[in-house]
Amino acid sequence: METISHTSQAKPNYLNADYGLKSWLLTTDHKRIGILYLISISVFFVLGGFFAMLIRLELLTPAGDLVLADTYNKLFTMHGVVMIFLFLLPAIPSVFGNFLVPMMVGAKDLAFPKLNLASWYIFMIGAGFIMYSVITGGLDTGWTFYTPYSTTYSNSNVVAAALGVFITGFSSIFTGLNIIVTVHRMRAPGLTWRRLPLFIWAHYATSVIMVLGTPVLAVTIVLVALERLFHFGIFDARYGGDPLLFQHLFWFYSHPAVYIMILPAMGVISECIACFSRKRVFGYDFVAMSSIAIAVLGFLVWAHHMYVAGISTYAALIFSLLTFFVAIPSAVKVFNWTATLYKGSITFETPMLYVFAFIGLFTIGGLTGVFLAAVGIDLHVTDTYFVVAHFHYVMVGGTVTAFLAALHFWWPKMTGKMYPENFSKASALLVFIGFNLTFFPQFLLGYLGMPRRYHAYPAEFQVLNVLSTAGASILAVGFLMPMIYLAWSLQYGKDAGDNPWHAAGLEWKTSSPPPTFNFDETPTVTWEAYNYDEIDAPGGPTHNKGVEVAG
Amino acid sequence: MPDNQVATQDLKHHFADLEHQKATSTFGMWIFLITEIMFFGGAFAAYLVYRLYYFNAWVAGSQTMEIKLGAINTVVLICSSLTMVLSVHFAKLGKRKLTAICLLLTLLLGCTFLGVKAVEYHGHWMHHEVPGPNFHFEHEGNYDPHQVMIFFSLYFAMTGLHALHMIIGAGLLIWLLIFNARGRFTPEYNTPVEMVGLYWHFVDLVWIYLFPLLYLISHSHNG
Amino acid sequence: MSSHAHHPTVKTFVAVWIALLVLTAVTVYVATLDLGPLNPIVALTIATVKALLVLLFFMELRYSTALTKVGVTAAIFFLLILIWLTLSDYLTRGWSSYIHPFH
Amino acid sequence: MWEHLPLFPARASTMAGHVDALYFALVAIAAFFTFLVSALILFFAIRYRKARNPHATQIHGSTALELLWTGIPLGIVMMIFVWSAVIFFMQTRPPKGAMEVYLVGKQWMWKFQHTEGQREINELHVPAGRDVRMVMTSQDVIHSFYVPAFRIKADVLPGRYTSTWFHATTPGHYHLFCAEYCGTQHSGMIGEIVVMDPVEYDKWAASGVDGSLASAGEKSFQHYGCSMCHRADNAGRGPNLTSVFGHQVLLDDGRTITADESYIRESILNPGAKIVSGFKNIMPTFEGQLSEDEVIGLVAYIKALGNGTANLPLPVSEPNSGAYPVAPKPEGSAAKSDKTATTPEKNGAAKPAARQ
Ligand code: HEA
Ligand code: HEA
Ligand code: HEC
Ligand code: CUA
Ligand SMILES: [Cu+2]
Repeated sequence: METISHTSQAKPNYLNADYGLKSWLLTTDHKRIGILYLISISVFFVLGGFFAMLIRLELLTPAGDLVLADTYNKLFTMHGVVMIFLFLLPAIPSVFGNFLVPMMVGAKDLAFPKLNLASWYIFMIGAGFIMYSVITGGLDTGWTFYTPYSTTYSNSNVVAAALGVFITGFSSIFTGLNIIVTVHRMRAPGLTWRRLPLFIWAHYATSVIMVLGTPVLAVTIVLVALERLFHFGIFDARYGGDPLLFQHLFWFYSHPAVYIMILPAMGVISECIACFSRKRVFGYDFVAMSSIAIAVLGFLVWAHHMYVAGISTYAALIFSLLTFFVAIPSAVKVFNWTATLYKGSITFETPMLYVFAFIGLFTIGGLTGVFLAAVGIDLHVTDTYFVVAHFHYVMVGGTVTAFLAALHFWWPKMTGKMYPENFSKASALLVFIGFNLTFFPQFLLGYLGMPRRYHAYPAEFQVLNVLSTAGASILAVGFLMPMIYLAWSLQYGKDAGDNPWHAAGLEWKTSSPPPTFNFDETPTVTWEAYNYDEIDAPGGPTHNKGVEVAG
Repeated sequence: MPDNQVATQDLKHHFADLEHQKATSTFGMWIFLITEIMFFGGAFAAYLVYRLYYFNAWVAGSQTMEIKLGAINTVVLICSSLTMVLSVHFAKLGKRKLTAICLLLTLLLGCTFLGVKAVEYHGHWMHHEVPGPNFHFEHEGNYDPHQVMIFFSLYFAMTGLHALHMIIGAGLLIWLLIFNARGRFTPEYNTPVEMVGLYWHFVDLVWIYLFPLLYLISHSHNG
Repeated sequence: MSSHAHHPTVKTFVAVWIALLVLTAVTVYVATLDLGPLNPIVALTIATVKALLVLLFFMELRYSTALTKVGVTAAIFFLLILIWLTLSDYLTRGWSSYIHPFH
Repeated sequence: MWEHLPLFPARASTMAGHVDALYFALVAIAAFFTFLVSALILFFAIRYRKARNPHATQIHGSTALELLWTGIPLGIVMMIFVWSAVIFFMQTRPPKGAMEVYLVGKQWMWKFQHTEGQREINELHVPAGRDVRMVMTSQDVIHSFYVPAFRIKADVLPGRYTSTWFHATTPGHYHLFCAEYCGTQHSGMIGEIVVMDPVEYDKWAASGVDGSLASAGEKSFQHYGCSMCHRADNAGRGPNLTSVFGHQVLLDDGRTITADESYIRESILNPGAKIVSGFKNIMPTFEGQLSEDEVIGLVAYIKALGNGTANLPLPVSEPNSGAYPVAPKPEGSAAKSDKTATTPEKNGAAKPAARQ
């Protein structure tokens, strides 16, 4: 490693290595591809958020007078499709996974750089199909595409959207493939499995799900399209087909997919919490293994989405039992993170605030998942706002919060600039307050019995809905702010230096922004992950030379 | 590891040496094949569910399959697997001409398979056995024609996806032939041939299951 | 065979090829016999033997790293999960959760 | 004020109490863990903030702790599982002798048929204090029958019957929602459950109907020519339907299944789907000829045949002679065929037949 220059901009890095649109669109540098993903998914997040705000506005009044029923149905469908397939699934793995995995394992790039670029193009083509369906009249099946509504009764552009989801699926598969192979084959000398950052473990587990689960969604979508185009009858009761078979195949992917969304987020949390409490993550082995356990057990529980759908009572019980098991590794993680704080030396930079928010909100979201796992309760609350609240707590309170933590934590790494700490703290607070105000009332609504996907509702539910909409407005401001100040910081932000957090991890041992091939020389690892004791020790060890050492 | 290998145009910058690169590619290809297993697996699961539920219809549908054509195609595919594995073998030995011949044979056998499949499809078409509003099925047996249509739906979906894989495979073979003609493969660098080989064998493997499931296992039942 | 550096020879390939052809002939022949519930079992067993031959020799899984073998096993494992748990619904639906009012 | 901000749903069925009890337990557990984790985080954050604790103490972990916090949650969730499974069995297994209401869902309305013959749309009258079993099917997409006050929900599927049941406790008006997204007017597919005093209900059920559901079914049975093949003297080309419902049926592929509503329905609409052992697949399909309502009538009739409260129209045998000894409950044999299988004794007794 070279010595640190304080004007990192002067150093050649992946950003200034080459100029012009072409140099970005044809890049095979995993970091640039990460940035391409970041830009794309941000656009889709704003779009999905726009749909969300229209949903919330519509639900301000019980009568359903802002938009037509059909329009409303398209709004929540497109909100769900865009948020899940175009934002949350790729959010952390494709942006931060792409950017960080090679650096964290000490490699020059992912194993298959061209495939990586292809993944982005595939993603954009798939997104193009989904956008085409949005523009040509929208999609109104719900993000779950349930048959026979989607195959026979919907008048919207199902085939284009389904094709879009099919195509983005391959982007996901290739990203997962690339990460698995990279972790196995491209690790720097000395970087044993038990020295890997937990971020890598989480991404590895995620990739396993991507590779094993996504193809099943793909073939299911092919069958839906065939059914819609040629009346194949496989899912159509009129021809003796079983609509529930679709649900089985869909959830075989889509339940594990929720772990595609949360596992990388958990990886982010492990990195941040270690850094800002200057400690090794408590129970490293257990946290690492719980990621794998979640990935494996996650494949055994899918029919908990179908308790009332007409499956057999016995199957419902089996799936309920298995679902309770999958909650345990998440509990292990939460407790280990909490224990990491014990006897730490804690500071409260913005990423850490998001970490605290994550743990609290994920705990609530996860525990309400346990409510849903209990068949006796789920019978009452399934397909109500209770479920909507549950999954926003884990997906927004969990993953989006972790995404923001990651964005702030690695922003200096990616851009060489610091974000403004005051603004970011204010926005973190807004997100936290706005989020809870938006989604907590929905638990109450759900238990009261307000069904989801309702364009109009009985008047007694109004007050809670108004609260929720009010919260969503605060939340929108909270999400808007980072977009503004982060963009601002690109020009006017303070220079970050190479390692503003004095963080452990190979990605911080190169300059910020990193050079094109990450490391001038392939590092040889001789230390454990999260060696904060060595970093913070006076004088620091040799491998850490050059990093300003605090205390 | 210091880079003591002669760097060739084939070595990508982020690998230590050619061996590392090849091992990585092979592993990547296997992961891809794993996704393929799950892809066809979804359709197999659907097949299994309905076979258990609609056994009579499955027997009826399956008995209209031309076992002879199916068997011919199985043999064709097995032969193509042999020629494929030989082309990999010769590519590794650097025997360009033999590689080319074997690749060409594989391609021809692949096309034969698709041709036979087309004949079968045509037959089903003529007999109104293609799912959809024009589906019509009348044979001996206690079955529900709707359910026979589901059999045919799965038949077409599964063999169709398989044929699609064959077409892609044929494209890859042509690409290999061109590269081989340009002399791009050497005893040191022949990864693409090997990768396409893996893919081709996998497609063969799918057929090894499709053939008994669709043509054979219900054949002798006269419910 | 010995270590993984040892690759199969043309002779092995041809032997495997012949085995595959023979197995195909056998499975086609067996299909014409009425063995009742044994028919699918025999056919699928033969198919699995054929698949293993292709996997192990043509695809050289036999000479691959342990990692690759683990990967393929995992895929088959999850495929079986998909099938098995799906069937856990379909096969128990008939055990009607519904009471028999006339017993 | 609480009308505008209700925080808890009405409790109007015997199930509600069970579900709520588990719910409260779960809320308590969730609150406990949420507060525990939050309190610990807050405490550590303050106690070990950098200003107060400038140097972190490295701790690798503790297997004892790991086991503890794996084991305790595991124990808790297993208890929840057992508890919820017990409730689930209650929810999914209707008690014997429940009265039955048939439901057909379609985009976007609910159609109900009482066995007494009453028909309703988007409004369902039921008696308090009795078990009511819903037998449900859909004419198009999937819907879901949801009554929050009863804490029950079940999807309504095309092509088969699903069922759920409840025992309403408190007379009143309750929401009925469609809980499975079903297209444009999904949110308009709502209705009302009117829980009535049992005596009132019987009055209501008996007023202005011209015959029970089963008797309507009997008419269809003759009208569509079913009686030509299905005869009580076993001389028809089809099986004798007298003691089919609720019994085991041997199929020609060797399987045995219990004849429930879905099976009867399938036998009528897709006769080829399951063939009764010893018969040929000659029964024509009646799909497209029968409306869902007529199918329900036929099902109710065949059900009534099954428990002896109705007879096959049979010219050679005198009516009500007990010629069908297989019927396990001879209770109905005295009544005319318009008394259905499903009317439980107490209901039957209370029924003021004369008021028609
Ligand atoms: C990031 C996404 C994400 C995550 C991580 C989860 C996590 C979990 N989910 Fe969730 N879920 C969704 C996204 C997610 N879910 C979505 C999108 C839907 C709806 C889809 C749709 O219909 O549109 C859904 C729906 C859904 C249902 C179906 C509801 C219905 O439709 O009726 C169920 C039922 O079992 C469920 C359960 C769970 C469980 C048990 C977990 C567990 O993994 C949670 C584990 C975590 C914890 C338990 C918290 C931490 C633990 C402690 C602090 C210790 C104490 C713990 C105990 C005592 C147990 N989820
Ligand atoms: C990643 C997943 C994700 C995310 C992030 C969100 C975010 C939000 N969701 Fe989402 N939601 C889903 C996934 C997600 N949702 C899914 C899968 C469904 C089910 C769909 C279905 O039933 O098929 C659903 C359904 C759903 C419903 C239920 C609809 C119904 O059933 O009828 C509601 C209702 O309140 C809702 C609200 C919101 C809100 C207020 C946000 C907010 O957090 C969004 C806030 C973000 C922004 C607003 C964008 C950024 C802000 C700016 C750029 C500022 C400027 C913009 C404006 C002022 C407009 N969502
Ligand atoms: C052409 C003669 C014929 C007519 C008309 C006919 N059926 Fe059938 N039905 C049969 C035969 C034969 C079977 C047994 C084979 C089978 O299961 O399909 C049968 C079976 C059934 C069964 C399943 C019986 C069992 O024992 O499991 C039911 C229920 C049934 N029919 C109802 C009806 C109804 C209702 C109608 C009129 C709408 C009707 N059938 C009209 C011939 C007929
Ligand atoms: Cu019917 Cu929703
Ligand atoms: Cu789930």
